[in-house]
Amino acid sequence: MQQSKNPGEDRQSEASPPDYIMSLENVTKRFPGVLALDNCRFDLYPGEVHALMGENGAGKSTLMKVLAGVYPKDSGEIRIAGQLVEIPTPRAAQALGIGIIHQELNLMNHLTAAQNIFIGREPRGRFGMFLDEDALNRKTRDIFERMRLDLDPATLVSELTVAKQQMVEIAKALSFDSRVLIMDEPTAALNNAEIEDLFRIIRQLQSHGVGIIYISHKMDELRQISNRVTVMRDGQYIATVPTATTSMETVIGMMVGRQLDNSGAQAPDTSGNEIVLQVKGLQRGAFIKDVSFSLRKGEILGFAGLMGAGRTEVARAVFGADRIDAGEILVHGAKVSIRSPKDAVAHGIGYLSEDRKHFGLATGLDVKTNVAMSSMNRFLTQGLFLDQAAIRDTAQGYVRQLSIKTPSVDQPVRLLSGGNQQKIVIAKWLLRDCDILFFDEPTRGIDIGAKSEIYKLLNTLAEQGKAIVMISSELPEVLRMSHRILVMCEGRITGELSAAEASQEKIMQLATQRDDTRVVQAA
Amino acid sequence: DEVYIPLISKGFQHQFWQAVKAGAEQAAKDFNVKVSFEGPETEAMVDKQIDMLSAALAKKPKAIGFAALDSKAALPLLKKAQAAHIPVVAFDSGVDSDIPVTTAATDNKAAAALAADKMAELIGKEGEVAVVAHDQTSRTGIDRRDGFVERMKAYPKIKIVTVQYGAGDQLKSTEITKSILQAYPHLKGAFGTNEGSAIGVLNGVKEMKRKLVIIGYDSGKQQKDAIRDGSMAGAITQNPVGIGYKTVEAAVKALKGEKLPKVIDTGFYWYDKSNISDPKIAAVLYD
Amino acid sequence: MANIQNPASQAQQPGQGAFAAIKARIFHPATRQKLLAFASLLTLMVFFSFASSNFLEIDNLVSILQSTAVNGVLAIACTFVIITAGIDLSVGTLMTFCAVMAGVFLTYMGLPIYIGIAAAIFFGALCGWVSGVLVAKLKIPPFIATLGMMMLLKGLSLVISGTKPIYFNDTPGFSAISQDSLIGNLIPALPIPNAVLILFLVAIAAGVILNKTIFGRYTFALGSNEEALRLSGVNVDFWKVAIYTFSGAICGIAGLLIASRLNSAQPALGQGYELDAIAAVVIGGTSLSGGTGTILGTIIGAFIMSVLINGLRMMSVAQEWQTVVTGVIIILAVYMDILRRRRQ
Amino acid sequence: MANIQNPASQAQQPGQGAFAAIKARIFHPATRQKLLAFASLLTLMVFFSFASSNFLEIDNLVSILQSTAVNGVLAIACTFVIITAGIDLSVGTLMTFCAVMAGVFLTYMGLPIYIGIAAAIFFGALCGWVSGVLVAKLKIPPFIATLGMMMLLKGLSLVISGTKPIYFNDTPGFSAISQDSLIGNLIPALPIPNAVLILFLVAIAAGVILNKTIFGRYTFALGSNEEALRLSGVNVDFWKVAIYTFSGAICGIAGLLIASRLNSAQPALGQGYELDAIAAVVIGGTSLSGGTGTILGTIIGAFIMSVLINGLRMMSVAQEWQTVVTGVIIILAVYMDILRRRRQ
Ligand SMILES: Nc1ncnc2c1ncn2[C@@H]1O[C@H](COP(=O)(O)OP(=O)(O)OP(=O)(O)O)[C@@H](O)[C@H]1O
Ligand SMILES: Nc1ncnc2c1ncn2[C@@H]1O[C@H](COP(=O)(O)OP(=O)(O)OP(=O)(O)O)[C@@H](O)[C@H]1O
Ligand SMILES: [Mg+2]
Ligand SMILES: [Mg+2]
Repeated sequence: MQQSKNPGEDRQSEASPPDYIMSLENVTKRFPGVLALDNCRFDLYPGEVHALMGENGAGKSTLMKVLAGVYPKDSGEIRIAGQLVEIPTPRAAQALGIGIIHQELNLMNHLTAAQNIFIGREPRGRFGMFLDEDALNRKTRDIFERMRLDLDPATLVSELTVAKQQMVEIAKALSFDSRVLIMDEPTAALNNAEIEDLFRIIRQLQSHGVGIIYISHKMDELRQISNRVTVMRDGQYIATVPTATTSMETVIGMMVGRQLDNSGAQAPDTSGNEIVLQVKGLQRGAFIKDVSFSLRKGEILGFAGLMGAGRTEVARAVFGADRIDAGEILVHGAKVSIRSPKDAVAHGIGYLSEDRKHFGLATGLDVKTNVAMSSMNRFLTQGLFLDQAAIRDTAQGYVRQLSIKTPSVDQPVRLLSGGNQQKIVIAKWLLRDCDILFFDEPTRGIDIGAKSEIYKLLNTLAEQGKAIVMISSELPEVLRMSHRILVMCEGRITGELSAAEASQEKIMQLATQRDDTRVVQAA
Repeated sequence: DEVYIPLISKGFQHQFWQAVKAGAEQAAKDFNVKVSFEGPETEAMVDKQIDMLSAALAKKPKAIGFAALDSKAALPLLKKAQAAHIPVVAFDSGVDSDIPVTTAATDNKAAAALAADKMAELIGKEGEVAVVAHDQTSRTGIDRRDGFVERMKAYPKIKIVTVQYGAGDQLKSTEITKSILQAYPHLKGAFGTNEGSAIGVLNGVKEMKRKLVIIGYDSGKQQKDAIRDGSMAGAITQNPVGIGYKTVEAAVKALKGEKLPKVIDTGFYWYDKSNISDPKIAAVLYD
Repeated sequence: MANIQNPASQAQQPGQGAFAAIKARIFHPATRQKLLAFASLLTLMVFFSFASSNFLEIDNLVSILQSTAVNGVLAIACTFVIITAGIDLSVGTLMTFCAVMAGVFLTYMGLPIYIGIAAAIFFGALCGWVSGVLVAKLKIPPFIATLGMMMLLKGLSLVISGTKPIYFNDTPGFSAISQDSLIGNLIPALPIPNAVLILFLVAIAAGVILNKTIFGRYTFALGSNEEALRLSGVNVDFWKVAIYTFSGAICGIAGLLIASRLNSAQPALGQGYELDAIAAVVIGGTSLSGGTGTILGTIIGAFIMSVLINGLRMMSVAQEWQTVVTGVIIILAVYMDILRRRRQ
Repeated sequence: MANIQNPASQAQQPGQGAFAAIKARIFHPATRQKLLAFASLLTLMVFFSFASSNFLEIDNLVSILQSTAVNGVLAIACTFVIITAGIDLSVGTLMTFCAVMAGVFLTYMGLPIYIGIAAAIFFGALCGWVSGVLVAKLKIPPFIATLGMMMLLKGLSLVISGTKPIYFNDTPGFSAISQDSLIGNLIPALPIPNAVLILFLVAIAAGVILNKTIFGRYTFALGSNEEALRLSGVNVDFWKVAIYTFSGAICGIAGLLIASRLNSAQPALGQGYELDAIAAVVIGGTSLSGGTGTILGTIIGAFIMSVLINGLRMMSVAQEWQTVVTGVIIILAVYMDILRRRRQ
């Protein structure tokens, strides 16, 4: 059945040749109302990087979770080195030499980085009873050194940025010395330098014969790192192709089943437009240092910078989510006082957080409530009751408009795939209809099809006269979308580039333009 | 300087204890001493009472009044008081020890037995009777229940169908009474072993619109009203004000070195419609 | 979390026909859950009606209803707070405090009855507001804020009343609030006391507020992800305070019910009632971790508690065994609710 | 969540010198917090020593110590469970149950004293195990599982003891467990009762277990992110059950302490004690949302509670006002702890 569907596939043999380090056949997994995996297959050679592609909700994470012992499969076969195995628990997966970096962070915030990495495998000291904290930190430091990660193993995870937390997750997966390493969107929160480090590690593992399954929505990464690509769609296996001989357009075509419009829009000239937002001398501890910028109607202003540059901090501060020490904010030329997100929203400012799970969604509630979350007032009848039908219709409208994959608008958001969750946050702010929108990593974890939809959306919004700040760590995206680019480094704005003059090199140069005092240290 | 006598009681929220407190304060005024009055929240909290006693001893009082929840448990501290030559006056119920110089108490068992006799009389010495008691484990709860139940054995045609406990909580006692009435449609009488229980019985009977002989214990405005209007047949009252007064008085006497009787019986009384306004009874009732 | 690892054994078959579709509608998870929530209650009732011949008599059923009123209203108050992922330990003593305040206005000051009613509800709301401010503004965990309030209010009730009950004998009609029967006057066969009527009115109002208004929607959102709600531009603190205030006002109603039933404000009463109320809420399927819950469930939970206690009393089970059985049944009822959910 | 919105006003200045580094070490957040946690306790003690001349006398201090022992040990038991983001409402009645079981073995069966001690601890662990299974395996929320256990054990204690206290008069030496003073025998000026010695021994053992062993590590990890721990391949259920079992065993020790102090097992006692224990834990800086906590904090919290009560008694404050003040102080103490954290 699979073969007839996928004539392009080059490996058709039914039985797993012994050289597979791992192979899956006919794996099916059903959730209530969703057939997440439909007779799916996958295989992996030792020492290869095998990319797994597919739209949001295609079932990639589910397949990996089956492999990692998180979900039991309904049916199907899993072979490790030719041996038929069952993987009922994460422990069993570890014992089989399968390591995984989950798509969502799974860290214990109150523990240190080292404690997180070795949880369940703590080195013991005397009598085998007491923990050996020194050995723990030493072993962790070794791993960090291997990763060229500059991090104190004894730092509490709650004090790390999302990016650093992701690095800790990676370190944890590495610490297992697995035969098979699954990476589910490991780079979603990382910047280029970190991604380079990760790729170096991956190549190193490859040379030791580790098989790596790599999930990402970033096409350019696949080119760089993968040997083969397997595409999934709607829980089904579509095809496996060698990366080197396949064009990315083909892969995308298999993923979405259609051709995508990839032309970058010509940046319009917005320099004459009204200034809708002006930020002057924003100051917040060590995180934001004297940040000033202005934003015009119809403009997409890109914010580029390395991890921890302070872009999120700026957005949160303008949005009133954090207190500021000093600074003025002017909306439509009038000075406003923003002490809470409520004030910001009242002045027509919206903010899409980079961390949807914690800051964007009430994941236990359904799709429609989340969409309506910041616009409840609009659905009031008689000033008191909510017009449920209107909420439902509105939510359904956005589900259609943004192609959100969900059985219904009554589905709890936590059951949706990561990318679809992101779309719901976007829907929430679209509905709120703000004049000024901060998009913080809007395409994080979003598939290529949805990404281009979001780009289109951003352009449309700009054309409609909205002013948009787009924070992104993906340089191509910043370059493609922005009409103007601000680059930040260590809490300051280090430069401004117009769309015409901007290039990856220029941005990187500004993004690493540290304070003089620090340059000495860094050198 | 001023003579200070702390009283450690078994409780403080109930009307009964407030009346004891009032008596003690009256005596304090009359004998020109200073008293304090304290008791745990429930009669189960034996250790909390011991903490109170311990803190009271630390205040170096001249004498102490003590209504033991469990006298054996308090023994070490009582010995300490004895060693420090602090006279201890037991009140409300006895202390199983010869340390207290005297005991000012009601004989709860005899009082409840009187209630049983009255009940038997009022229901014609036959039929079903229920007890709504306030506590299953405290001395007063046990004595009143047992006093009533044991005396009833003298009336072979009377059957105590159930004894239930409502913690002296009016609402709980009301609910309990209602289920008893429901389960025993032929019930002729009910005994509530303290104020809260008695009011609960009264409410329950009223809500079920039944007629039966209700006997209460202690006083309080609601019980007095009910006795006056006939919905309650009568009640046993102790003399809480007297207990408080006599306790302080005895302590003062002990300090002066006066000889005291081993037991000061503060007495109990049956009151009903006929004698409720009698000055002698009115004096021991409280609102 | 638990239901993510939902064993797939109960998964639907592919290729549902029209018949399956109809079946699916009847057995729609939401409908089924509501139906099944009655199951524990019915099981108990059937059991007791066999165990005790008088159990099903109208008088007894009425008295079960009556005995549910106070706990039911308190449980409704708790439901809102618990859905926000908070907890309210002060409901019992707050109820008493409100009763005492009604006594102050009616008996001490001799004001007309409606002022007493207003006072009880007002002071309930006021104390709820204080709890709300402690939780929302000072960020004190609800458990501690309301534990403190519980003790504070308990003490205040005793102080204000002089540790004496306050009687309402001088306020004719006060006892009618809870004890008379408007329904019984119309339909003599159904002598349902007003307290029960009030319970159901409060439940309906609470249900509408919880499900149809912005207040209710924010109650759920708060419990599900407070930070996300805040970043959606909602004044989270305001709504949190509002929810505690509202819950306090409902406790004021409970205070009126109990005061009217006992025709007095009993200042020492109230502690321990919070656990019954919380148990009712959780038995009714509201999660203590917030974000879910129904008023109907809470009412069913409150009835399960009172049917249980009433039935055991009717069977004349010894009190210590009643306690044992109640403990076991609370656990069982919640466990059944969990199984039911997991199956969905 | 809270510390993400950390107001930046207290942010460090860039370019710290050597002096600043030393200062930073002394005022290291962790050190400072521990020092500051004593502050509330000391403030209270200073206040009371002015307000009551007898407060600082050795007798009274010993009696404060003695009165902290039981609540302190219960609070230690609670600390473990609370760090896992659970709660244990059954500690008070479990303590009583263990005391009763000791009575059964010693007084009813006349077995030697060490068997009674073992029995109390064993039954504590057993009941803790049951709670643990309810929570970990049946997924019953800890609040409900332990509420049910609280009632169950309360009833069982009454049933087993026949609702009468069980005295230990026939077991010479039993009262010495709590009341004698090993320290006092060595140093007559310090007549510290054994109960206090046991409290400190339990505290030290608990502190070591919490901070130095894998058991403690998983306790924190469970409270911090249970799902992450599960995905790390740790047998979460096993450890959760182990933690409740361990906590139950500590309640068994509390049962021995109280039984020995009262020279009897009082079957009706225990309910309400859980709130004191939880209050002590939270005043001591352990968060009810799990993941953080210290035994030292818990001990300080327990002392704050007993100093407060003792001081108010020494001042002869009316009892209803004592309740009011305790409520207010609990809230204040936790609020100060929150402020302290926020400042870091
Ligand atoms: N626990 C669950 N319960 C119900 N449905 C689920 C659950 N987990 C995933 N799904 C559904 O299964 C489908 C596959 O989800 P999965 O997370 O595997 O997608 P994905 O390919 O990883 O997408 P993304 O690129 O967005 O991460 C989606 O439709 C999702 O809504
Ligand atoms: N709650 C916090 N506590 C301490 N430091 C913080 C906190 N939040 C942010 N920071 C620090 O503030 C700086 C700016 O972080 P921010 O998240 O704004 O960076 P960013 O440019 O958005 O990068 P990213 O790509 O990681 O989102 C970082 O150095 C980070 O470590
Ligand atoms: Mg995924
Ligand atoms: Mg960011």
